[in-house]
Amino acid sequence: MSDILSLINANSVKQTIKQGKRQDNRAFDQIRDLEIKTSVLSSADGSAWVKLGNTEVVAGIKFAIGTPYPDSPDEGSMSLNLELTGISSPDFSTGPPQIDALEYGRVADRAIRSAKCIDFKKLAIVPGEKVLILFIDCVAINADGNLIDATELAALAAIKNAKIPKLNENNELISKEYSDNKIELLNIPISFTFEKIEDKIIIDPTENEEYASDARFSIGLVNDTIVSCQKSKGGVFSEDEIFTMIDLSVKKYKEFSKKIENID
Amino acid sequence: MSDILSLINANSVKQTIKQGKRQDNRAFDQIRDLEIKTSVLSSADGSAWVKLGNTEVVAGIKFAIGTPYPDSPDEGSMSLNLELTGISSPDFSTGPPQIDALEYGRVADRAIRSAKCIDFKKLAIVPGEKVLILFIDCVAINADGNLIDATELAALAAIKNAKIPKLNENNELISKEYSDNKIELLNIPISFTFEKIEDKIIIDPTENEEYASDARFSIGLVNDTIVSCQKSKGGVFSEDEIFTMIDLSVKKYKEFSKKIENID
Amino acid sequence: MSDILSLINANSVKQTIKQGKRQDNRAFDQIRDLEIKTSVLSSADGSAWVKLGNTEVVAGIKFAIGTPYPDSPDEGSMSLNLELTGISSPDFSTGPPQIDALEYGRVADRAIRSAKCIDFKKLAIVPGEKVLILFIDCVAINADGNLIDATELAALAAIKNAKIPKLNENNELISKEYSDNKIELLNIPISFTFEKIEDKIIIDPTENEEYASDARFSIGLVNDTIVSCQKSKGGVFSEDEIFTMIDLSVKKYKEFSKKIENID
Amino acid sequence: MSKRLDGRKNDELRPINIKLGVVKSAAGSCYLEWGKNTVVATVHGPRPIFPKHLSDSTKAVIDYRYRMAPFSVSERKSPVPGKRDKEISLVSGFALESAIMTEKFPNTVIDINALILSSNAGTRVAALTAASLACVDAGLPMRGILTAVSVGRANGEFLSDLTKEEEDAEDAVDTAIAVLMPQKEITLLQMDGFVNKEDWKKIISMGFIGVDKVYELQKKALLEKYPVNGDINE
Amino acid sequence: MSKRLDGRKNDELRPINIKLGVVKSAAGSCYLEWGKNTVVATVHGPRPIFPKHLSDSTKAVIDYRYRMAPFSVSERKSPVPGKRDKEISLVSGFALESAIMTEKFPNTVIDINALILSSNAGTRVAALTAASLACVDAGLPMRGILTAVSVGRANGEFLSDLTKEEEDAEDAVDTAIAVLMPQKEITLLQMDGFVNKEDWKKIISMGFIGVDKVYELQKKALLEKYPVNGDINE
Amino acid sequence: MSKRLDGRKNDELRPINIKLGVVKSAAGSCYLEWGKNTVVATVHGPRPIFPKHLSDSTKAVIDYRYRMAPFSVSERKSPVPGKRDKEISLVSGFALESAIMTEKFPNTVIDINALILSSNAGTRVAALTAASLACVDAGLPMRGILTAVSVGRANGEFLSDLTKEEEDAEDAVDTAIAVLMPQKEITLLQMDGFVNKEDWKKIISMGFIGVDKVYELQKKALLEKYPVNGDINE
Repeated sequence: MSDILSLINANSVKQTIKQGKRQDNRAFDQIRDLEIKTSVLSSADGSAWVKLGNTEVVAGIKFAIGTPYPDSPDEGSMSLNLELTGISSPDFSTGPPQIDALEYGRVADRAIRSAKCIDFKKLAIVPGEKVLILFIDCVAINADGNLIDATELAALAAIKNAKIPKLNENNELISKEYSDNKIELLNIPISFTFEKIEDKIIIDPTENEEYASDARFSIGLVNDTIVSCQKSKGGVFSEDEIFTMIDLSVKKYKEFSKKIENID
Repeated sequence: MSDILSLINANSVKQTIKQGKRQDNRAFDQIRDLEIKTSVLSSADGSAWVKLGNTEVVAGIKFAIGTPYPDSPDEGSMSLNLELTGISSPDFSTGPPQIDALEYGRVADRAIRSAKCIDFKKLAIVPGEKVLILFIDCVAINADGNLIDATELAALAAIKNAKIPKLNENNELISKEYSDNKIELLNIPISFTFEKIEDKIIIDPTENEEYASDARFSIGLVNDTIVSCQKSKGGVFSEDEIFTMIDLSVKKYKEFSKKIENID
Repeated sequence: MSDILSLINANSVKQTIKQGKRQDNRAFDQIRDLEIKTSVLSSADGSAWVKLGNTEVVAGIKFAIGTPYPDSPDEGSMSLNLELTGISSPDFSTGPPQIDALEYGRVADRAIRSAKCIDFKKLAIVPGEKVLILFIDCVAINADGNLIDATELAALAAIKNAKIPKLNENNELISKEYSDNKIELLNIPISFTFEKIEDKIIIDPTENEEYASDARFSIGLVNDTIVSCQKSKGGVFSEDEIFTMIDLSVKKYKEFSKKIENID
Repeated sequence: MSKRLDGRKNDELRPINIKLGVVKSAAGSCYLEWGKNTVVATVHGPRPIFPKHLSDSTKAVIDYRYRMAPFSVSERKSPVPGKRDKEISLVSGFALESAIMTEKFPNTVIDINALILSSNAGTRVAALTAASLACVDAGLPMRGILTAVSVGRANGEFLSDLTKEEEDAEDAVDTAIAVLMPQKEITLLQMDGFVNKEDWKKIISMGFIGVDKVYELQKKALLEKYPVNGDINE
Repeated sequence: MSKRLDGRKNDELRPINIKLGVVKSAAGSCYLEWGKNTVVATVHGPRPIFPKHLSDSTKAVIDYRYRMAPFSVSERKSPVPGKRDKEISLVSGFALESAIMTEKFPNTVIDINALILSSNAGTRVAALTAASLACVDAGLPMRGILTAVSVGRANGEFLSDLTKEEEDAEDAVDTAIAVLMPQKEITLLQMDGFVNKEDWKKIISMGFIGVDKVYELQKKALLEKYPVNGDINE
Repeated sequence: MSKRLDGRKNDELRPINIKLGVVKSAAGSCYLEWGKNTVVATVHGPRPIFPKHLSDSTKAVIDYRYRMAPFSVSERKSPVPGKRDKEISLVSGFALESAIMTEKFPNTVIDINALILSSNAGTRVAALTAASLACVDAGLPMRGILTAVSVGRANGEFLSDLTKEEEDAEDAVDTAIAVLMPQKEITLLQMDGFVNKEDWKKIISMGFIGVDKVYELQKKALLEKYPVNGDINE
């Protein structure tokens, strides 16, 4: 978006927020409609297409064979990567440093790691030598705000959907053949992202709301347990504001964790 | 070349073409003088210096030891690379994305692969473990148009000229010592490139003609067998035009394949 | 520094030099005060903080396990790297090609190699298979001129200060445990850098003097033995000027080599 | 009787499923399933170019990016575009340039992206077919619609719309063709193989027949979204 | 009695040593030792931005770079910044932006660099604490001082200023907090762990107590260099 | 009697073969064989610089690129320039700057490229010798001609124009010198070795003698192409 256009949009968002409203008529604490589809892609070992309002993120799983880290020889590993390409916004085809994608991806990644939702020991093949690496690649199809939460949901849904490939006698992957094992999600970390605009706090921002916002806060939860958080942008929060956002997130948790639980 | 200058040149080319002529007085279907010298470089395992009019491309061969691809364990491999550096044109010292070099190199590479002119099985050392990799590096010395055909000719001539290095008892290359084996060219793929300017089609364009052109077509032939083609640029061709270019190329084939055949 | 500012500063330096003076009142052949501190950092295997006037360079040593080069299977190796980051000058946060850092680092690196001051055979672990690699990383903290000499001194001081890590039974490094062996410096190469401003030659330039200078010359010495030199920048030197600089450097050598010798 | 593994006739295309306007924030977009290929294409712009010296004062620059998602292939692909991706982006971008009236938007860039989410041979033609529709969906003034198909030979048979297995045949001829419709002008043509001229002529003819079929599906998809316009050829 | 390996009480910080103005040519600078962490921070600018289209006509752009020297960690680190470095630089830069009156310098960039020379957990908060003082040393107009500390849990205890060993505990909760002082506004907050809300509230409270302590040391360092100004809060 | 493997006297250069104007489209060019070294140098420009803020309002920027073709060395070299290539390009570019009246072309860049096609020690001096002639061929106003040679020591002997084998001697001293002629001003001087001052003085003296020889060959090549100009020194 051009500088002028985004400035005009931001001002418009601020006016609306001041009047206690949002441009799409949501309540400040209201999350957009969420739709999760899985098994959407035939090439991936697991996949999910998440729509959060107009924001769309596709996640695909690929397993690969690798060597374990020296400090955890009997554990497989994971790599979560978010790509923001020109497909979702012209802003991303120009800017070379994909710093936003990097931050969003790392926040989603940290929530999954801290929640200890994957038993990486089950991804070992030959301890100390050969393990499975779980690649979770997420691609934004439409970047209309709150890519952190959409990425987190897409990643989890794709993991839940994934089938673990069969190995041949040399412990190599057999293409397109799957074992009966799936990745059991031991916990379901849900991410909730807030933005502060004109001293009001809203949940699940649109892209225009993000342009208008001074500060962002993302919290990762497992039920009422906090597993990760990230404050971003040049504005500030009070301690009270932080815990108000956490309380609201705890209330919303079940609604979203169930959507992941219900995935086959 | 500056934008203005290339625009002026392009217009001048178009005026000439409209009058049924070319700036260098060639017929539309006339290829520039071709000169091929081999064994021009002492460091390379094989080399060729091709002059096609003012366009000059040097190709050098280097063998290296590598591991075979998993799907062809008993075959060596090749890598053809074209470099367009500031040596041949100031345009290439500025532009970072060497997209032209990449396209030209890939078109030349594909013709050689599709023509199956190299028996890669003969480059195996220890099947499944060790093979010879044939590096064909091409460098444009003067970029006066039609780098695809010049690159293809230089690459083939350098392959024909190459000597296969001796190996020591550990199957490592011995520097500067060569076996009696050469690479036999089973087929000789020749590339012919055309440009469409003001609805006329010319063969073997100069750089100025390339600036003036709307569409490009390159065809790779082995006698009257088609092994590769590439249409490029924003203009269009009719089906008839395509096959007229192919017919002309077939007629010209022998003249050029002989020049490669005659290389020691 | 902005173009205009550096031009003004350069002119001011030139006026002063023409009058036979320097802005900091040093004689043309006078080196700034040198301060060397070692063991300044707890994470490095050896460290030194060098202040040469306002110029400050920190050098840190890290050992790593690697494989030897094929042509010296029974020798370890070293890698000297200078980083000029935004920490020392805003000029370095913008310009992407770190060409100055590369040149300065290579000049310092070459002096150490040519002086044969390290017995790389002592860094072998299993000849032909496993050796120690000596990483000498230098970071400019304040870039007020003459980074070559400051880097050379910091690198030497850090090497002298370094402790060689202990290895476990698998010949892996044990973190934070050191053997009794240190790296013996067989020779002490000292670098002296000169700049030519308005046909006068000065030693140990400040940043402003560097901006004003036409030509640079660096000489690496071990006593009165020349081990390396580098002429840089667009100006010229006569043969006499070169040897006058060498003679002056030879006279200054002991003063600086002693500072390295005295390090524990 | 068909000798093809998936039971198709030699000149039969795999099922194609097109949906326009799927990406709400883009100027134009298209979702396309073509056999086991899945592609999303979007169009953003025209917008001014930075830095300015990259702009063209006579027309819009087309910035087409064909990319494969890491999970779209058998073995995970690095997200960094390779040589093949760049070459396909280049020649496909030229094909789109021939279809768009770029002269109407001097000094701008039009960003066209096609992302392969799942692949099984023919991704470049699927991507172009989708991208062309995304351009129409974006309201860009067009000289025509770009329609693409792959044709070739495998196991001695001339085939439309080859699968990955057919592309890997010993005698495979692989041709990607994109045609500006309804003018029937060739604007992309890439081929690898080993085939005599007469046989390749047959293959190209199959290409034009395949293009006609795809064009019908494109028009149908457009009419679904833009019913009032009637036949877009008129 | 303390259960910490280094004998500290749970809410005790490691020794902090601050020195301002150490880098002569920088507009502002700060050398800071915090336990076994050593950091140098410098401020250069404001200066005009090139290329111009990256500038902001309403405020200065903060270009904060957190970097770790190759020798600052146990195993030599490549000098190329990794994902972690970039993320920390981003969110820490935002925190600094909240403290600096950037609106006073439109169309410029302020370069703030923090280089970790030696590390043992808590480098991002040490870097921010130093960078904030370097900004004051550079005479930048400030809304307040940025003060940062790490707090968390290890081996069942709530702790201030965790060491590397404590961060590696099975039950570790690792929280980095930066507060704009004296306003007590939270401007950086990053956390990884597994902790219920009540416990994390306790941890955050320890954070504010830790911040108070660091703030006193920051003020002391400032008053040493700028004694005439009296209490900088006034 | 010569102790050199190739039978040369100690102060004897390998055969040098120079041809000007070989690259038709360049402003100036030079092909040079020097023993087993083969180099092509071209000059393009002066031309305006983009982006503008890289230009110098007082003189032309010299953009010199020394590169080694992948096949020019014993083991295939990656086409990506390494540290050595960059350092040589930098100091050689400075040497060329001293020879060219850059002040006549403010705000422009002059692109000078030297490509090593085959190598056997002494490539940087061969490249500079060729590049300097390409500049004259391009009609650039020159303060003089740049002439370069390598000199040094191997196996106890002082030698001109060392081969790869000589450079690898245990006691090797390797000196590259470029001199602005006929002024005899030193404009490039790089050395690695271990040699006392008196011996190095002898080596430098050999350098000036070698430079004289190369200079004669340069003049001869220029007079061949530009016969009417008479002695270029006048």
